[in-house]
Amino acid sequence: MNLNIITGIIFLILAPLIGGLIAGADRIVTARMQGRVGPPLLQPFYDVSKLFEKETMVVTTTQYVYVVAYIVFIAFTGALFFSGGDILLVVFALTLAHVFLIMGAYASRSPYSVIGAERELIMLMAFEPAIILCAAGMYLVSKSFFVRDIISYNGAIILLIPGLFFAFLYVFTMKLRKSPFDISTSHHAHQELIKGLTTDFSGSVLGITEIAHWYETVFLLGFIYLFFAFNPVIGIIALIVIYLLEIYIDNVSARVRWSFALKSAWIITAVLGIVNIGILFFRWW
Amino acid sequence: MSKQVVIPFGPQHPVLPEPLHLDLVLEDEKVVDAIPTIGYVHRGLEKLVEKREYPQYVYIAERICGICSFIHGMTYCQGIEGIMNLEIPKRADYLRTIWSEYSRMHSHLLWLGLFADAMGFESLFMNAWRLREHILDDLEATTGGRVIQGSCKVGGVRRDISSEKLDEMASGLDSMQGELHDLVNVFLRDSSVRHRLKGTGILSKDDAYLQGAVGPTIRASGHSYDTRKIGYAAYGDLSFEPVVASAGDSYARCEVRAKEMFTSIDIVKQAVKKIPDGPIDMKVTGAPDGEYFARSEQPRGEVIHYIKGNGTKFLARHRVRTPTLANITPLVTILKGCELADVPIIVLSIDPCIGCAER
Amino acid sequence: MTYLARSPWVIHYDASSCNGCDIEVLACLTPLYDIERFGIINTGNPKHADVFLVTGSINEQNKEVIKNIYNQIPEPKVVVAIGICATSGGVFRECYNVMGGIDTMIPVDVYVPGCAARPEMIIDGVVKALGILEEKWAKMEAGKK
Amino acid sequence: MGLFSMTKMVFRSVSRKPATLMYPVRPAKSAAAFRGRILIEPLKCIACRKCEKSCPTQAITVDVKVRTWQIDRLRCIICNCCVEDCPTNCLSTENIYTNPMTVREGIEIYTVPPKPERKKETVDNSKTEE
Amino acid sequence: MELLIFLILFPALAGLLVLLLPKDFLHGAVVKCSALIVAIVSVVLFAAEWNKGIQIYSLASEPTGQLIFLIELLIAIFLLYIGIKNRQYLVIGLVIVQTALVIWLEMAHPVSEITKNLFVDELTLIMALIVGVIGGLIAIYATGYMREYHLQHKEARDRRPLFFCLILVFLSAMFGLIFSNNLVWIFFFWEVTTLCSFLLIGYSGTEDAKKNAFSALWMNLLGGLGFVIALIALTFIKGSSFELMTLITTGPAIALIPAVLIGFAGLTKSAQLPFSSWLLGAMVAPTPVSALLHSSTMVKAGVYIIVRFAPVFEHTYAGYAIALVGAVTFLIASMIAISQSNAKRVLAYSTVANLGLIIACAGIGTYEAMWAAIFLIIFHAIAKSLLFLCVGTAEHSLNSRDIEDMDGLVLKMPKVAGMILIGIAGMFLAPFGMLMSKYATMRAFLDTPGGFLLILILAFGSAVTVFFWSKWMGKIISVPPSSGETIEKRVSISEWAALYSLSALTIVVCFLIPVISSVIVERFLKTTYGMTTSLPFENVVIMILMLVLVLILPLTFLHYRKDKKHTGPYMCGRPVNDAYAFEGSLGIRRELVISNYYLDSWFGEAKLVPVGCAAGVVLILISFAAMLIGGVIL
Amino acid sequence: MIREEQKMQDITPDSLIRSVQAMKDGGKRLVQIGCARIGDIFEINYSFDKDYNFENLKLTIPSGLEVPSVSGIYTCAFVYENEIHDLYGIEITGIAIDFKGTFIRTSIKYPFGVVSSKEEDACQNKL
Ligand code: SF4
Ligand code: SF4
Ligand code: SF4
Ligand code: SF4
Ligand code: SF4
Ligand code: SF4
Ligand code: SF4
Ligand code: SF4
Repeated sequence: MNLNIITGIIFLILAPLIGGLIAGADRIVTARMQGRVGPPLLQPFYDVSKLFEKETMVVTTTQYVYVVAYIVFIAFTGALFFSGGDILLVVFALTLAHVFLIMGAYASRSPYSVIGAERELIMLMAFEPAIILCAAGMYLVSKSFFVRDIISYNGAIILLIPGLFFAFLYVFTMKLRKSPFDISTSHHAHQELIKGLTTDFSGSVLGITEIAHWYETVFLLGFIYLFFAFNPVIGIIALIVIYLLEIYIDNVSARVRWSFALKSAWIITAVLGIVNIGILFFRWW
Repeated sequence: MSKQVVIPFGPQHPVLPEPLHLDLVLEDEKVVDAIPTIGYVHRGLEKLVEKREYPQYVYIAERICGICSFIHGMTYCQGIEGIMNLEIPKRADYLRTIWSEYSRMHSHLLWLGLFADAMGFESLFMNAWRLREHILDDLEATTGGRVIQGSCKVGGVRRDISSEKLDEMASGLDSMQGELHDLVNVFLRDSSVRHRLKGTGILSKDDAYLQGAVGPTIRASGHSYDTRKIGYAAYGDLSFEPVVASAGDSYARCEVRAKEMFTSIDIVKQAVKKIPDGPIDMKVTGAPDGEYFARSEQPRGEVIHYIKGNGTKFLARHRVRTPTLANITPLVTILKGCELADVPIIVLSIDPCIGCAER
Repeated sequence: MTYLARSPWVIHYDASSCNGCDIEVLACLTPLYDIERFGIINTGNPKHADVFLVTGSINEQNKEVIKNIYNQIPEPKVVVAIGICATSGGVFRECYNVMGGIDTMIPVDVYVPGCAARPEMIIDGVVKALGILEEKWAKMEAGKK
Repeated sequence: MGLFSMTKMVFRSVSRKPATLMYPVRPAKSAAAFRGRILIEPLKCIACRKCEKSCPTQAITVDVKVRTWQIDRLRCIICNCCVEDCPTNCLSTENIYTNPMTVREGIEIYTVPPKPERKKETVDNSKTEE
Repeated sequence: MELLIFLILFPALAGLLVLLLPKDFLHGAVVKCSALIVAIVSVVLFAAEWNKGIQIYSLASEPTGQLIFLIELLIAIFLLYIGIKNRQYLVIGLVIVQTALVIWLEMAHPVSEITKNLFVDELTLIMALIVGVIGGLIAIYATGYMREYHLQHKEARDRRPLFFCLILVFLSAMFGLIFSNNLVWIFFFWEVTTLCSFLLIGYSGTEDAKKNAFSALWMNLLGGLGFVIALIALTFIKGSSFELMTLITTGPAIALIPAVLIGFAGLTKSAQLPFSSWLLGAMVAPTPVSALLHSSTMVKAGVYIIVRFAPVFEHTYAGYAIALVGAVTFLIASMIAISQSNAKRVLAYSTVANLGLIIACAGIGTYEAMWAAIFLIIFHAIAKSLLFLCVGTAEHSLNSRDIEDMDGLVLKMPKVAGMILIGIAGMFLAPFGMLMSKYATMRAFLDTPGGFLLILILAFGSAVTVFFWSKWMGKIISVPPSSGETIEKRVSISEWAALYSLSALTIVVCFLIPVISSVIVERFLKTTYGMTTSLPFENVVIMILMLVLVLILPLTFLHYRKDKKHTGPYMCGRPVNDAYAFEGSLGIRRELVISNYYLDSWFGEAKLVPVGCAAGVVLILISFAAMLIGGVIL
Repeated sequence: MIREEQKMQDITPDSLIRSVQAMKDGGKRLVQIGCARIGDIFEINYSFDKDYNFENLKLTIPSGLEVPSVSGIYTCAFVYENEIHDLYGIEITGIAIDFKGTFIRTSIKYPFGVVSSKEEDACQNKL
């Protein structure tokens, strides 16, 4: 076994902290873009701490189990990723985690949760091809599915699979639940689904979902970092720029309909995927 | 096995600022049927005319609603004045006009904000409401109330605006115009906004007329119907053209409202120029006897105050037909066949105000 | 130590208000007042909320709704009645369909006067409610032990 | 047509200071004309009950016998009618508002001067005051 | 060899016994016993042969060959009779052409010199296990199921002896198909499966059943025609052989033409586009039939034969075209599955899709692809049979096979619901088997030059798969308002036995992936390709870790059960009663109805089937063209 | 302020449908339907408008009389008719979308149909 368990464990400990700070910074920057002052940097931590102090109301206890499974597998996903594991397995684990979250919403059998769950599934459907193709692209470049090999590939992956990178960036917004793709649930803006997926979560269940989201954000940023792994400085700068870009896009666009989200994500992924993967294939053979 | 979904939408719903409920029947996300129910805000205030003397009732009439509060108060007063055949001072008419237009601007900005919120465009909402605070500041400075102005009374108005303040207001509006343009630009040009609005909730020209739509809702379907053209208050003296669009979709309704704000600015500026000096109110004695339908143009459209007096201080009947009530039928029509995600947009696109619809 | 006061999430319901107070509640969210500075988010969902802001008075049709929303807010929670309609029924007190202030239906913790209540008054009211929220939490914790 | 038409406003917001007023760190903005609450100078009141009658919400109760003037802050809609109708101008509107309260106690009672012995004096008094 | 012959003959004989037994006498017991025996013998066979590599057995073909020819003629006459009686001209035509060709083949080129008629290798063993164990379990299940079936379906004539007989004969035919080395024999068994499936689909005798039975028949006959032509081609091609194992090793230059033609037969049998409609139509049959057709027999015969020829397809354009047929079928069938609410149809489309994936692997034909294909076959057979049987059981209790009616099945039928969840998870979730196989598929595609389009299709197809499975899971676990009594009591013991075994298999086999891989599959690859592959070791560890996690997590339920406050769902503040009915407009009390999304306007059958069929036809024609160019001209 | 010219015309229940149809044929828009209770009789006003010309049909009926719905002519009449039914208790027959008394739910049934609230409670100072 060549897994670097240490980095995995470091991820497990640090990711919520970093994720929370990113969320806090995100909220401040968003507020500034709207001409407001915004909350303190540590606000996300206050929020989550509060949620754990509150009474937890459930429609059915099974909700709890699903949400716990969600965070366990999100953390697992990230840990596997950061310990250099197999990127396809990482993607599979991510899907598994999301399926658990979706089950949590389904379990309540409440109209808005269930519609949120359906939409989350649609979003998952829009998201999956892009990330799978990215993994495939990285494999074609580095000849390995293992993150540790991809990261030590000494060439600019981004230059070889820019198309896939863009496709991933497109669906990244969906995962961050930001406008224009905050379709299944959203952090801020009001939507026709109340809070969609998380409508019937409360107290600690919601708190867990939130922490899981931080894990996920850090993991996804890690994934993006892979594209820039040839140079850590450029990598970090790229991450910051990309995140700011996401906030900016969040603030300059209206929410789209699910149909548009799915269609556009698929078309972009398919077109860029064909071109980019095609080029890679013919470079090698 | 039907693949239909039947869900409650409202009364408590974050995108509906006011309680209205719809039973939505969906197929996937397509709305097959939407049946509304109102009554969550019904207070029964029309019946208070039996307990309040007609001059006092102005304050109730104002609180039919806090958004176009002023216009409700004014229309009520016009109704009483109509029955009693009062010719109120010209300056009062002008002041009423100015405040009406301020109400309209404040209301439209508020609506634009909520509309943006319904599209999930949070920062646009924030910006619209930030601009709206300018209007509110002026309203507060001149009437003493941000949303409930309380500056109208039977026979005139209760407060005057000094000429310096009037000029200041006009120039304030001028300087606001730039930012307003930027804001409106987003609503009318941004591709993500257009993607949501174009073709959503189309109300045909005939439907709009026969189903009794009013205000921006009918104007967006190609009818140039604007009650201000009757010429109440000082509108007869001022020149303006109703804003009309023809597409009949949510985008057209948004466009009409957005452009109307500039008309309002223009009207205010004309009024500030033309306003005559003189008294702002007159003494009213006696009690109304007779009936009258007072009509005026609210931000949401034509409002009708039907007033029937019986010669006592207490009116026999006061009834308000608010624009929202008239727009409910078109709303139900255009909701059918839309997407769930469009429900808030379409509902908001007629700018429903349940407060006054139910009184 | 509780974080409740640092992250009070609100839900707003328009009982039968005239909109005057509603729009002032909404105005609190906007740049000029920006209550997100205090960690306040308007969740629009009772299950996520800590503070229940009600404007307008109780009437025949919304009484059940208010109760339902109140019951779906997890403990500890506070109710803030905003505007004189919500505190006493206001101008519409005598209307046939108005049953009075919010406290005729659910316990109210803070009364904010005004018609319409100004955003500043609403902020004051919510801040006042936070103290009560903390007290309630302390009591809840004590109850657990 | 425009992708991201909002850009201009967003960058303007970022480059400027936030519009936030920072209440309560800094005091609230409010116009001089703002109707915050009704103020009485009890000494001037003659308990004529004019305000009570003009009040659309019955917020004011004047007890002529016990000589009290009472207002319910949780009823008053600050419409200004009482101020306008008071013959002695003892009422006014301040631009400070009533604070929120945790118990429903909006009633404030003021004692007003006793009724003068002779009617005439009162009239004289008020005249001199004017 | 005795075991092989036993497996081929015993089920058929047991079937005949059932048919001949007096009415209602011991049918169930006989079927159960013989199914059990078949299962046990196939395990014994496995135990005896697993480490022996390829074993080819000589068996004089003469008497058997003539018997086979005779039966073939009888079948043809029977089909002709049925066809004429029901005016199925297409069927009549196909039968006539096919029989003529067979007779011509038999007369002009007697192939009696072949002696190496039976064989066993690792792939055969795996198939035998699938047919024997899963098929046996399905047969056992069927005994309980059919009793209930006839109670509920009064319109169907009770011909249970015939039914069981056919099922058992079916198993025989499958064994024959996989054990035969003689292509003529394979063709014979091939036709027997066609016949059995035709009769089983038409079992209930309703108009609908008949119609679908005939459409299954003509499509499979069309495939059979391809098979015959392949046989005829063999007689013309120099250096070719009627022995399967010999033919395969001759390489594409010689074997490509028969491979593509037999591959075409395989495509029809495994219901690839444009031939997928027969399998969908087959849903009218009682559920055990569906389970049998979908998991261990019929369609598996189709993919089996293509997988057999995979080495021939490696690096050929024809193979690539066949792989694309599979891939396109995978994508389109998965998409259509989204729009289906009938549980059996969802399963059917998912079968079509997964077979497509297997065929895509086989068409690619590299050793990595083969690894993936074999595991796909294994896991698909287990999970799919489990799902079909669960749906059958649920259907009898709910009187509906609609997914929407499975709302809250966890409370109504907790055990069955749990098994469905295991089955579904087995179909698409990491760390269960199907997904691990997909992992291998992915790698295989990436490592071959032809994989370019396949990888894209796979990426999209997987995403779509997640959607329709998850929403089904969601439906099952969403808790209905009134948690009534469970209604599981009526389920018979034989049904439970099959269900429990299959659920256990689904999980256990996941743990066994490394073992199966090293013990069987890698040996097979080694002998076929001289190269082998497996999952990276650490991935296996991770996978098992995840599996353990998934199995442990539900236990946290016990911990969370206490002191949580329960409330109703969020209903926009509207008062709701216990049954989730709310105060609606017009004074009506409305039931809350929640249903899944079907996105009909995107993924509806009406929209996608024509597209898929067109693509299928084009690709098949391309494969023929490539075959001709590659095999005849070059 | 100008006082609008408003045409008022009295009609009877029999001529209601005919007159309303005539309005529609004349291309007029239904502005509102409202009701007032004067003593024991109800006045129902049907208002129309075309090009800012306001016209009103006034139907006077004693209590207890049923009124036919005009929602067959103008769909949007259903809003007003339901409202009149809920507030006054006047039976209106054949409303296109009949809420059956649930359009506006009130704590007192038919608040405008019963005696005025002034007569009913003397105290205005209640909480
Ligand atoms: S239309 Fe709306 S804003 Fe205007 S008075 Fe009515 S409720 Fe208020
Ligand atoms: S009598 Fe008084 S308390 Fe009763 S409903 Fe009427 S106004 Fe309200
Ligand atoms: S208190 Fe005044 S402003 Fe607020 S809702 Fe009541 S009437 Fe409207
Ligand atoms: S409140 Fe008292 S003084 Fe005023 S009108 Fe009523 S009874 Fe008369
Ligand atoms: S301001 Fe108005 S409501 Fe308040 S006490 Fe005076 S008259 Fe009454
Ligand atoms: S406050 Fe003024 S109006 Fe009221 S009782 Fe005193 S003197 Fe009279
Ligand atoms: S004050 Fe109270 S007790 Fe006295 S009459 Fe009024 S309601 Fe009745
Ligand atoms: S308000 Fe005072 S005077 Fe009027 S009824 Fe009540 S107690 Fe009597």
